[in-house]
Amino acid sequence: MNSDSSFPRRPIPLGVIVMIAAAIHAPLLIMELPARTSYDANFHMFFASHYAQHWFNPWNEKWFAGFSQTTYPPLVHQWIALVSRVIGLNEAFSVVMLIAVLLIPVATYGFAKLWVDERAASYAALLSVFAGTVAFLTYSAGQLPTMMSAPLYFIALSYFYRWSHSAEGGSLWKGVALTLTAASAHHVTLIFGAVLFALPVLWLAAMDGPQDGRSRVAVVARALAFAALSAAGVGIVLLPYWISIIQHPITQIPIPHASRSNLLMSAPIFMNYFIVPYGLLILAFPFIVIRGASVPRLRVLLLAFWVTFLIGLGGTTPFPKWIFGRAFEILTFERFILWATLLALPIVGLLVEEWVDRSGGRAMAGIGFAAVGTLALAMGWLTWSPFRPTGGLNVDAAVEFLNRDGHDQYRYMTLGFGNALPKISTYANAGSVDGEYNSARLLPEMTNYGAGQFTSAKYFGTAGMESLRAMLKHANHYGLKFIFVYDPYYDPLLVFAGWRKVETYNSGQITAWSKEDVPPARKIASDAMPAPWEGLLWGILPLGSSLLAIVLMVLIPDRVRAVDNLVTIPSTADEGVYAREARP
Amino acid sequence: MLRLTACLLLLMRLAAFGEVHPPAQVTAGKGFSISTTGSGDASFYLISPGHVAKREVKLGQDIPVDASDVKKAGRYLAIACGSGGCNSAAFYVMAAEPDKVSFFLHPSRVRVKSNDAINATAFVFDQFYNLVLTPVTVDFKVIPKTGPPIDRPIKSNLGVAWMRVASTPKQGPVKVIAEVGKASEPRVIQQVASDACNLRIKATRTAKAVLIETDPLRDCSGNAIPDGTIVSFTEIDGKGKTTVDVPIKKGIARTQLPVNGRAKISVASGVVIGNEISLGGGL
Amino acid sequence: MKAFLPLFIGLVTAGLVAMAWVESGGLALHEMRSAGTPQEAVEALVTDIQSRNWDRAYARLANSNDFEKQAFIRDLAGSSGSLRTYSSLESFKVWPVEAGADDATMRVRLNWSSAVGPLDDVRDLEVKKEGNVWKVVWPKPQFAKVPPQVIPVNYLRWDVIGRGPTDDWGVQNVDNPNVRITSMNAVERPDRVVIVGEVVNEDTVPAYVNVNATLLNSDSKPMDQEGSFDMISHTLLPRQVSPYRIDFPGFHLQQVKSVRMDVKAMLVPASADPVIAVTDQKMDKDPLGKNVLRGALVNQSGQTVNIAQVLADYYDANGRVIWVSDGYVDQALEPQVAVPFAVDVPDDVASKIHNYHVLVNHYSIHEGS
Amino acid sequence: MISGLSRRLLRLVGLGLPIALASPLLLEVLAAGSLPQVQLSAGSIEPRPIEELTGTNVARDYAYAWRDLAQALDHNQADRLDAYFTGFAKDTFTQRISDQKTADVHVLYVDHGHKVKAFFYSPDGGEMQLLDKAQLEIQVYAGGKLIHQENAAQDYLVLMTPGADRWFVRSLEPIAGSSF
Repeated sequence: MNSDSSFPRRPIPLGVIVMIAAAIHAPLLIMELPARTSYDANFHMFFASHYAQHWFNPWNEKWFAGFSQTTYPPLVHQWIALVSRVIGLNEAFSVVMLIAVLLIPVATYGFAKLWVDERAASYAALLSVFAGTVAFLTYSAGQLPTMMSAPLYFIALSYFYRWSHSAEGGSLWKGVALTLTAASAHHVTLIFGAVLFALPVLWLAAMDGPQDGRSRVAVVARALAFAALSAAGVGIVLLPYWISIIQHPITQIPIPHASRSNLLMSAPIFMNYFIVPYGLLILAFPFIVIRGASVPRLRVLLLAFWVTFLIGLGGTTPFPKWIFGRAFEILTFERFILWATLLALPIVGLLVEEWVDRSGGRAMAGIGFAAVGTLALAMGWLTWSPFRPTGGLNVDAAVEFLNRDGHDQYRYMTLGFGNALPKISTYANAGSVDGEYNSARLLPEMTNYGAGQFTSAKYFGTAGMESLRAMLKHANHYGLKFIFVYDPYYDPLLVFAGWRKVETYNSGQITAWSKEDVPPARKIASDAMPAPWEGLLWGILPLGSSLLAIVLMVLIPDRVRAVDNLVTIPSTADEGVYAREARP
Repeated sequence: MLRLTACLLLLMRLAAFGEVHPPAQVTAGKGFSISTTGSGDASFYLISPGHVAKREVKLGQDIPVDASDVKKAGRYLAIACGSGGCNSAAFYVMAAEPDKVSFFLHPSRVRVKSNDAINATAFVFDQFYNLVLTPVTVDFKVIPKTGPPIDRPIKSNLGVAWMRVASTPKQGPVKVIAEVGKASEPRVIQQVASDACNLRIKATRTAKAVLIETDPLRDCSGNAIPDGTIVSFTEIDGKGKTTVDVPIKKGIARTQLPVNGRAKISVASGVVIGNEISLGGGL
Repeated sequence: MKAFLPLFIGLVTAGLVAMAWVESGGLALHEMRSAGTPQEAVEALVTDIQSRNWDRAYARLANSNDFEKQAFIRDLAGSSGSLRTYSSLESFKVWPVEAGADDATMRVRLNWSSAVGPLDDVRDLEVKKEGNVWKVVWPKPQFAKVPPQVIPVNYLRWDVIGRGPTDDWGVQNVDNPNVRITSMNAVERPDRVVIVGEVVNEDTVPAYVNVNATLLNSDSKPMDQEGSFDMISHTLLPRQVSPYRIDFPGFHLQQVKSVRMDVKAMLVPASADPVIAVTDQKMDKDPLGKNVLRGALVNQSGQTVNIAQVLADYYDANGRVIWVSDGYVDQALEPQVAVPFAVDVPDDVASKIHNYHVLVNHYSIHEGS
Repeated sequence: MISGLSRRLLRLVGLGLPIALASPLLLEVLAAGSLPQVQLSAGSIEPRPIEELTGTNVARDYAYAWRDLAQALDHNQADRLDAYFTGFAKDTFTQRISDQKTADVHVLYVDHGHKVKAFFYSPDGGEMQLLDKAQLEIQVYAGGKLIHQENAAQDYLVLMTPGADRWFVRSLEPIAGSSF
């Protein structure tokens, strides 16, 4: 047991870590960087803008000639919608994203403390601030729901452990409320987390229980009760989602996604989905495996990391295809890198602790360099990446066009706008036949071709262009009169199909096209429209679960354990307890 | 006795509860007064198709109605609400004198010598854009570029008057005017040439090809076929068929066609077929 | 356990990665790059063309000394804003035609994804053995050169000033052009009903034209509505005739009681140029034995036409339109240069064709519409 | 500890909140009224006959126009006029709704049907005039209080013009019966 309590051999206070996270990420988010550099920020703001105007009506006419937002858990969008009432949409997105980013070290800290001692946990939490995957998902992918859901779920798991292990009633309610909140933010995290994160924690609680004089059966029974409560809660809170997914299971032809490909077959994709999100953590992989295998307590965590890591490699191994089957073609795998990182960090924290103890300042300098380098690489990739998004495109002229002279009586489409499409959709009154959310697409012109958005049709080759042709053929049916083009590649097709260039914006970068004989858009009948009661549930329960979680976290303080419970075995030990109940 | 007293009280109450008496018919844009009965304060509402006014009035006095309150023709409701309840009366506002005319002339381009091809429709309005429902005479004047003008006075029916007239044989602009009182709306339509008449081509050999051109293209009334009209040339020779759609420029359509040996060349414009020429003895 | 688990994780991970690499074609790619057979040589060349690795593709040619690399690139990647410049090679299939010890002929079908839809290109390539490696003899690219000359142009163009959205009712406007469907014929195909016919602009101004058709069932209720899309010339000059074709996939004629035709015509700005002659038209067979209508396009104006579409309608002995087919030309139409084209004709239609009419649609970058 | 009163209060809030939240939706559902009956005859129309499909569309769109007008005048929402009114008619009724708001008045039309006779259809198909004998129950409310009610057989002179996909009411003028 290490008796030296002088800096740096003490745990770094969590408050300091959160402050560091804020110091790094708050300026970048205040600059609204994700809105310009990320793929999905505009998408989430678009969803939020709908809730801001129609809180209890999840039927959104602005994409796909009408789709239901019950196909995507609403929590982060609803919070953005609420906050946007005060500070505007872009700013609200940044605020909610900042909260998610700040929750990451908090969650890492709590989760790591289940496995390792407090000091190693604090190192893990600090390193999470610099994790390439965090920067990648925040600034490049813009996956706010994943970013919000993962820390909430990891915090919930801390309470899951406490309840299962020690039967703390408060932990049960807080854990369940946080689980519901996490599911309301991103259901996929919860579904995979139940296996990848919760099972290892259950194993840990079941192992720790008898050593602390608790019955293993009771531990498992309590865990099952937690799971049952959570499952029932998630079933109710996200009921409209389950209804929509049962009514319209995803049967469309799979759409290619780079994260599903074999990363080794393309250098830019390998960079984007491996080097950048893992950064210099890659160098630690052998040590993670060796160290994780050497400590029995960490072996399950290591296995969970390994499985998650393998899944995160997408098509680089056949493993994800084996376990997901057809679902492999629907999932995207970058979020698994975040989860793998969070699962690895407790072991990394332990390694850091040992290196610092062994080499002092040199180790700290090296680790600091690696952490900053990882973050810098992820930020630099925003500029160097060949997959740079177009979210920062100025679309004001297109929005202005659609909102004048009755143009909003018709539907529109963009070509070559990439992820600037949701930005137009957010501010234009007119509806589009396109949209960025593949799972909500029901129009046969989209689902029958195995291509993604019309706006990016050319990147899907013949499938994309055939899908686009199918939609243009049915322009009159959908009232699709206006097309905005940011890529002249599409000009010939429009000319031959009967569209005419009517206006030019942004020094000729954007052109507006019109087809003369298109009648005004009419409502397209859909059986996917949620019932009014579903809209009510959707407007109340997900947000309600997050408010409940906040209230419970405030009203029921965590029980503080004395530090003297900490039991640390030297790292050379093969067996025995390593950091049992290392909790504050 | 008690019953009689009650009846008297009721009558007194009804007398105090004011009635409104507007004139049966009013002309748009002309102020007037509405007489009332009863006594006390009341709220007066004037509800019209395009306007609603509310003001506080004294019952028993005349209520002046401004000209600006009766601009729109149609049925008006005058309602007075006092302490005893509300009373109402309806009256009509009729359109004022004809002052404006909306004039539709179709088509904007018409082929020469076509019967009943020009359609003119005029809607007669007063100065407040109320349709004038009383019959009035609309004077349609047709003034071609050449030839005598035509004058057609037509009586309107419920605010609309219409007529048809044939186009003349000469192409060029035709002015049509609709007049109602002081209001006069001119419109211009174009008379354009009809199908080509006597479509003929001639061929001249050049070093590498044959230059084909039409005679100046005219319709059967002698009007020049407008530039831009497509003329289709077809040439059949030993290597197959060659076609080219050429627009008329400066009254003539011309093109160069490669010819391999003997060839047959024909011409068409729309549904009109022209002459055929053979080169090298034909096929 | 301490040593076993890391070893297990490491080996299984490596094994899984190797499996996926083989599955993704990594091994096949490696073998193909060695070009040990004619098949592999052509596949390797086309793979390099697909990934636009021109240096490596050029290096694989047996006759690279015969022409410059730029000519090779231009032959495949296109130039002058042609349709080929809007295309990427999506897939290909290679099969042998003739095989010898030191030379062979391979046929390759190239499937291009282009801005106007998929394009197929079938080529026969000669392959020669040089040492242990097979190399492709690429046909020497030929580019016609136009002699310097002056082409007089009497530029003819229509502009339109229409009624603005804020103008009041009753203000005179210009009427839409007078356009008429001159023929219509419903044709049964194995997988669809097809409506073919012709439409003419009878006016003195250019017209934007679109033809829509609605199939009505025995109760006169609409079953489906479709439009002519790119199977028509949308801009018709005065007296110009265009074929049109409207496809109804999944329907059969026996389900159809009648067809409601609807031609929309609008007044649009237009230009009378360029004039494109269609020369040497004749019915023929392609190398695969399919019926085609062949010919060449000659751009008679002085400016390049970047993309041309050939629309052909075919008449039977009674002068009735029995079929309409189209094809995009992947070369740009340089002034005065003949560019060949071929459009498919179904076998059962080919036997009934008595006459045909060809129209050329075009796209020029500088016009854009 | 929660007292009995507090518990009741909580229940009330628990019940009331969803109802309050649901009320806009319920109102919207109730507001989506049915279409008025419109019978169109065009036997004596001139100078151009009316095609069957055109007649059906005119009758349908005129019915929609009356539905929208009734809702607009009842709820004082001028934007409900956007779909089927244009020109003079739209301007006129928009002004009236603005005045109704100022005077705190709203008017409820209970529509009992329209017998419509089309009597003029311009040769180019650009204008159609109709005479409508409407059966209406008109209720005028001021400050939420009924101040006038009548069952009226009202005649209207209607001018309709075609748009991209529908016929618009361009003029809707109540006229005295003697005008027929």
